[in-house]
Amino acid sequence: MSTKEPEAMTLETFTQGLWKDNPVFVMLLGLCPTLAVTNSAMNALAMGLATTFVLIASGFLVSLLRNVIPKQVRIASYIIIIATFVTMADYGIKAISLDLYKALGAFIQLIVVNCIILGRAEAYASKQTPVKSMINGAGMGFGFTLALLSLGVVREILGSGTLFGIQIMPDRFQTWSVFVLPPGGFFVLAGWLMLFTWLRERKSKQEAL
Amino acid sequence: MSAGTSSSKLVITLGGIAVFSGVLLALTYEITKPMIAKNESEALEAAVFEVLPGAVARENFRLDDTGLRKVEEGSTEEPNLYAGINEAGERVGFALPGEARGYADVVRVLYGYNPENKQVVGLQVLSSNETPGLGDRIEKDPAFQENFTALDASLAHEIETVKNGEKTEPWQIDGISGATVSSKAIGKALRLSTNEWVPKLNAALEAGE
Amino acid sequence: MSEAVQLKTSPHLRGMHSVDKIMRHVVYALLPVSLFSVMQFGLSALALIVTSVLVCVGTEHFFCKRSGTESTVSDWSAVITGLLVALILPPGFPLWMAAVAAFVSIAVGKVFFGGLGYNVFNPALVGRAFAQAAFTVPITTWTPGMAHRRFLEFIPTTLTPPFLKPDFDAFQIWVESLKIDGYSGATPLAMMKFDHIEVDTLELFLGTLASSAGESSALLILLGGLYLAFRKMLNWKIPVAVLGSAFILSGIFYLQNPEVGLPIYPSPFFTVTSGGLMLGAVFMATDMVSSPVTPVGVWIYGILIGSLTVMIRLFGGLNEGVMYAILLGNAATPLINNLTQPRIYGATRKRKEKAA
Amino acid sequence: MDPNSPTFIFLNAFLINNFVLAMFLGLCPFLGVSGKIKTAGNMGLAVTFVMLVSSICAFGLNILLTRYDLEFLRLISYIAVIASAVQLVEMAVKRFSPALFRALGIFLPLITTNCAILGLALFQTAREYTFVQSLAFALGAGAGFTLALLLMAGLREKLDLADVPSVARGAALSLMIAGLLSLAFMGFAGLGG
Amino acid sequence: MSHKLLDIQHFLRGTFNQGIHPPENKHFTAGKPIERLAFPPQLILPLSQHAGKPSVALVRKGQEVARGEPIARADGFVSVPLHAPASGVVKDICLMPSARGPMVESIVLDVYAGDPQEVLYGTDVDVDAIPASDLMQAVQDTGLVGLGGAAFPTHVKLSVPEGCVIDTVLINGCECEPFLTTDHRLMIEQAADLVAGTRILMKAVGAQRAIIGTEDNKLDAVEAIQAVLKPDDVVSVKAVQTKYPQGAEKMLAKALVNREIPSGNFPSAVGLGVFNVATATQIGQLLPKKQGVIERVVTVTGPGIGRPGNYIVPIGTPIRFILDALGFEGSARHLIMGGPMMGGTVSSLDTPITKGCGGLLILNEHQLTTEEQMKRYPCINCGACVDACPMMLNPCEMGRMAHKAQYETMAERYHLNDCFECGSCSYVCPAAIPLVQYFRVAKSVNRTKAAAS
Ligand SMILES: Cc1cc2nc3c(=O)[nH]c(=O)nc-3n(C[C@H](O)[C@H](O)[C@H](O)COP(=O)(O)O)c2cc1C
Ligand SMILES: Cc1cc2nc3c(=O)[nH]c(=O)nc-3n(C[C@H](O)[C@H](O)[C@H](O)COP(=O)(O)O)c2cc1C
Ligand SMILES: Cc1cc2nc3c(=O)[nH]c(=O)nc-3n(C[C@H](O)[C@H](O)[C@H](O)COP(=O)(O)O)c2cc1C
Ligand SMILES: Cc1cc2nc3c(=O)[nH]c(=O)nc-3n(C[C@H](O)[C@H](O)[C@H](O)CO)c2cc1C
Ligand code: SF4
Ligand code: SF4
Ligand code: SF4
Ligand code: SF4
Ligand code: FES
Repeated sequence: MSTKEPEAMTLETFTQGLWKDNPVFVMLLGLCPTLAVTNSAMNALAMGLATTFVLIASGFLVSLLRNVIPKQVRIASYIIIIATFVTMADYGIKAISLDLYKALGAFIQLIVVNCIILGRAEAYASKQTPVKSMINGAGMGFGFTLALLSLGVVREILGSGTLFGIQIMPDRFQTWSVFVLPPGGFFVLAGWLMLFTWLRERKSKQEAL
Repeated sequence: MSAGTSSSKLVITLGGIAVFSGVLLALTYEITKPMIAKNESEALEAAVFEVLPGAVARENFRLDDTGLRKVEEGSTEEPNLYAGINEAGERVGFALPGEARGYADVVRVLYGYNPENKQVVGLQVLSSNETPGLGDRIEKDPAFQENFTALDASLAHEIETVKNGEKTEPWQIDGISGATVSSKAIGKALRLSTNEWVPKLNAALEAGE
Repeated sequence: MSEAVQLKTSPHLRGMHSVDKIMRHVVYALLPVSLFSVMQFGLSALALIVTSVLVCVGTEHFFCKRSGTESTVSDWSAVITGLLVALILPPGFPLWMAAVAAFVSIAVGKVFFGGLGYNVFNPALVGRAFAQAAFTVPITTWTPGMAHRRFLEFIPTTLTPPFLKPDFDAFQIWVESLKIDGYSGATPLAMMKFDHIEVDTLELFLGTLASSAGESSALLILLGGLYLAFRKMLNWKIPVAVLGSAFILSGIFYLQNPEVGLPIYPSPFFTVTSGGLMLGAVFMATDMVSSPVTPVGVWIYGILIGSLTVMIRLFGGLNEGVMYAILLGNAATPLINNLTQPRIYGATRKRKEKAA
Repeated sequence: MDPNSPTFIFLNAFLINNFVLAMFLGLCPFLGVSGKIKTAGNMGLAVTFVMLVSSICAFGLNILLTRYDLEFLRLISYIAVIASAVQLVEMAVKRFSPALFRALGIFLPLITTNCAILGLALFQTAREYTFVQSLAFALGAGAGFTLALLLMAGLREKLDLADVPSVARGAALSLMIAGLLSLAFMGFAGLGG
Repeated sequence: MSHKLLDIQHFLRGTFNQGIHPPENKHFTAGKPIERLAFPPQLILPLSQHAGKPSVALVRKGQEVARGEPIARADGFVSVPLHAPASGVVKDICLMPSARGPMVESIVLDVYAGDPQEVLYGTDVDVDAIPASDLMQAVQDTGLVGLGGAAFPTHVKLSVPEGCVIDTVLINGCECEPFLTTDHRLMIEQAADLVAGTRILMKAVGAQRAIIGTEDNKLDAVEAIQAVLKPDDVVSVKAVQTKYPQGAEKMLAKALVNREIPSGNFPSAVGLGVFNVATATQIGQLLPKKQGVIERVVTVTGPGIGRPGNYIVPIGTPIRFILDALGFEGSARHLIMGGPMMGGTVSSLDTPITKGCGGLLILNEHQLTTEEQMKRYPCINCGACVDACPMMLNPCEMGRMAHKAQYETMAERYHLNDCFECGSCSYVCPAAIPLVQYFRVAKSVNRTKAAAS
């Protein structure tokens, strides 16, 4: 998917990142934030949206400047652009809610080194039109958010008995704190990956029949 | 730099992007600065009000070897303690910070100290990373918080944490069973902080500010 | 005379041991410890052991059937895992949580890596470590041993319905109704760590105090270990290294104790007889699948576990560190193996000659 | 132990709140370069090295940024300066110690901008560490990363020879080992408290 | 460090590191004096009974041969001649089944029934008069190969490689394989020939001393040999600890003179020449008469045979003949040629006894079934094999690699090629993993690959 020439805009432009090339589940990129901030669904959502913002904005700008930026300083320019938007997101979240900012910690700023973003800039935005880059970036971003949420929701419900901070399990429910602790992050992601592998295997087995 | 693209073009492009992002960031910074400041001050205020029952306003102070000074809003001096003012305009006490090693990481607290009766009158955990369900009860457990409504800080005896159910003296903290380490950390944070600050504060107050 | 041609290659003799025989004998060696825990904690301990063993064996059987292979439960190793999981849990641990621990130990600790022989961590400890991180409060709630009604009723927490929290109020009332003098709900290790009270080592050795179900009697554990060592079914170097290093290291700290006042550091005898160290050293550090094979590596592994245990106990946030020490030892095992490949016959001389 | 002493900061980043296993920093190289013990060792060295360099850079840079009230440029300047500093050091190493360069060489470009490196710089700034504290932090983080990487590589080499079920193969296996390692590292909690 | 200590400890007890103690089972035949079996009606003489190039037949179909007459000549240096084990007529020269399966070129000899079968061939010579430089040729003419099992032409071992000086000859009388007692009986009954042969070997390689090494379960052999030694003799006899595979030359060198033969080298690299007891005895017997090897002592033993014992049989005797004579009801399935640890099963009962074969072991049905019922498990990492391997290899890790067909890594990182297939690791493995088989496959795959590239 990386070296495509400009192509027609299809639904695929958007959905690619949602499922087929999901950055977390399929491409295994950006694992650090995926595991670090998903001990609650809210953190996962905020992180996902912040990343989506950076993806869209940097995709747009990189695409816009794609014919201006010389090849030699390409990566350096992308990094400056990305870092700019990340810093904006950082300040934005701080301005919206200090609690959220504290929970996400340095991981908002670490979006800058998230390889999904530089990867998109390099592989997609630098070759496609601004609108398509934004749409594709949004797809990737939502795919990332989706992955974060699927971890965050499981971890929060099992680990704290709540969802988005609202208690949803009965009072006497025994919470499984391991899921909000660091090992739980690894376990839940491994669990999801195994589930997908299992589904894929089952499907190919059925097709083979 | 290679031939092909002249190096002046490289520098100009890169410089242009840098300038652009600098401007964008400066703008973001200026816009969010007041919002962030407001958030921070609200958070601080909420904490101060929480640890000093009855307080509705706050005054900033700096206590060092030269004595106790009031720090006005907007001054360049960093305040290191805060006074709470009640509706009647009287000072109900000071909010001081403390920290000690907990189970997982450093536990940071803010506590209210009333110089009149030499008591700790409230405590809030500012940051901790204790185990959910076990150590994090230091933040939420009402029975544990009860310890800090009138904890003797006259320094006739050092503040200490005792086993759950074994509190007999006013300077003792009744620990949480199963979270001995975390409850001891709170005791230690208070002990260290009061030992350091209370004599200085009392001296400054007696000298009359 | 039949002329069936069947070429077999040497060797045509086999030693006496087979995997299932070794495993069966380990089960025998664990039986006295298990019986003692039932005697000490009554019905609850029995239910704990039965639950854990059944879930372990059932899980292994289930996954074998799922993957369409022959069931491997007849090799007895799942029974050992089940017994050990039960023996390192608090006796009043809710049965449903014990079932979770047992399931995790086999499913995550063993089947996930490919089953018998391939697990890199000790399965029983994987189960217990998971339970420790998941159910932090119930797993640190201890019950006094030798309660007089232990064979008539369950400890109230034992029968907690699945997915619910145990009822600690009922538990508290039950404990008080036992009217045991000076019982504080703390294990000897916690008393040592937080209050610097050292209980009598002889009691620990014989096993009459609060603890995990099967950790109490160092004596019975040692006897079981000696039996296995003399049948050559257990590598005696590992327990010797673990206990020896823990003894020496804690002995060094013991000598640093102040002359007056409460001791800061426990005596080496207390160290080796208290908590799970004896059970861990004899039955769990010795799980061959997750321990090194090289002659020197085995000593390094044992010493690593012994010293980590002492460091965690004396300077860590936990009063018991055996489980984590063994898991860390397991994690280091491939590296230890790698660094301690024995010098093969005829090797160095060759190198020396080349250098010369 | 005093939580602000360099020794404790080192211990904390090394074992208690291990950079990879508890803080989730540097997972990409952790999962990507942990297949073989030997490579893992070299990678660990390289990361420790780059961490030291970036810690020093970030410390100096932060003083400048604070003095001129340019905190909003922190991220950009950290990235730029760390990347260039590593490049310079790389050239210096190549010139003065070809052997060291061979060991670290191929890893250096890979790690200049990963989150363990940048995270280190950001955390040390956020926690307002002094210079010595920063160095201890960088050393501890590097040692912790190396230890985790070595353990992981050993386990993965061992599991190469195992009959791992097909659903568990690949990334899930690595993640599960990482999870169990993380579980085991919980034993270090409270160390030195 | 710890290995240094181990070394010292084991040297004092006279043995090597590690190894195993399988049940000896020598009681079947240890007390039985060597007997001669009747001649069979037909002998089958493969042209390749030794390591190296096959011999070249000197006789034609239908030709009459006398007992002891050369019937095939050596084809080059690493090859030996073959002598007629009995008087008779060459029935055919054709492909015949061999013990390991494939058909090999063999001389089939119909033995004259009723012939006195005296050895008329050969001339008495004064061995002491033969110069050392001619001894090698004299030995080659006897057709002698290592009787310790490897069947490597003995004279080749007498040519000391450039740059090596051999100071000591070791005579290997360990016979560490369970069941076998050939060497044991030879040492007791033919001690004089053994010592004479030893002296010839010393002279041939220029050694100043010789040690006859045996295990401490054969002290009667030590006494018998001591009886024929002079006081202050340069030949001595020493009993080392009974342990398998004490008889492997590397282990013996360690146990007797504490020298380690470097990986990939011959004993000559550390100044040693190692020969089997039977080999030395044959030299002592054949050289003074300038005769060739025509018969050997074979231990026929095991729970499946009626009259176990140590028998002199002509080379080429079909196994079926021996078994019928001694009372056997079973199949090739029950039969092992050699000892239980290193010997192999045979493809057919019609294969002959060759020069290198010192034992026939006949198991019974019960033993076979218990053996076969031993269940295979995955390796449980118990380390028993690591503790058993006399070469200090890591069979556990190699077994796991073989399971994944990582043969090259086994050779590169785990010294696969130092494994001499003694079987100690397989013996102790509780998971019944066929480790030695794995290693054989691995070595042959690596060899094929190396040859291809
Ligand atoms: C996974 C785990 C997490 C823990 N977390 C905490 C914690 O956050 N705070 C704490 O004080 N103790 C914690 N502990 C328990 C302590 O290590 C120690 O056992 C306990 O404080 C002893 O207290 P007690 O004597 O009141 O039972 C934890 C234990 C485990 C196993
Ligand atoms: C706890 C324990 C400690 C032992 N310590 C030693 C020892 O220090 N040295 C020793 O040789 N055997 C010791 N043994 C005996 C061994 O189990 C075994 O019998 C012996 O190592 C066999 O040695 P071998 O294989 O060389 O014949 C010990 C056994 C046990 C159970
Ligand atoms: C595992 C193993 C065991 C051996 N055992 C014996 C033995 O017991 N007696 C023996 O003479 N040779 C034994 N050998 C062969 C010796 O290593 C060596 O080749 C032989 O003693 C040389 O004498 P030869 O050439 O006269 O046969 C063994 C070899 C191996 C690999
Ligand atoms: C001496 C010995 C100790 C064992 N210890 C354990 C143990 O601590 N935990 C466990 O799950 N299995 C143990 N087993 C059983 C078996 O080795 C284990 O289930 C394997 O790790 C499964 O692959 C032990 C077996 C033996 C022979
Ligand atoms: S290139 Fe760097 S950031 Fe991207 S996946 Fe590899 S290690 Fe992670
Ligand atoms: S194994 Fe070798 S040394 Fe041992 S008896 Fe057999 S041939 Fe002789
Ligand atoms: S067969 Fe090879 S690996 Fe096995 S014990 Fe003998 S020498 Fe060692
Ligand atoms: S003896 Fe068998 S089971 Fe034990 S380590 Fe060796 S190969 Fe594995
Ligand atoms: S996201 Fe952390 S190293 Fe890649």
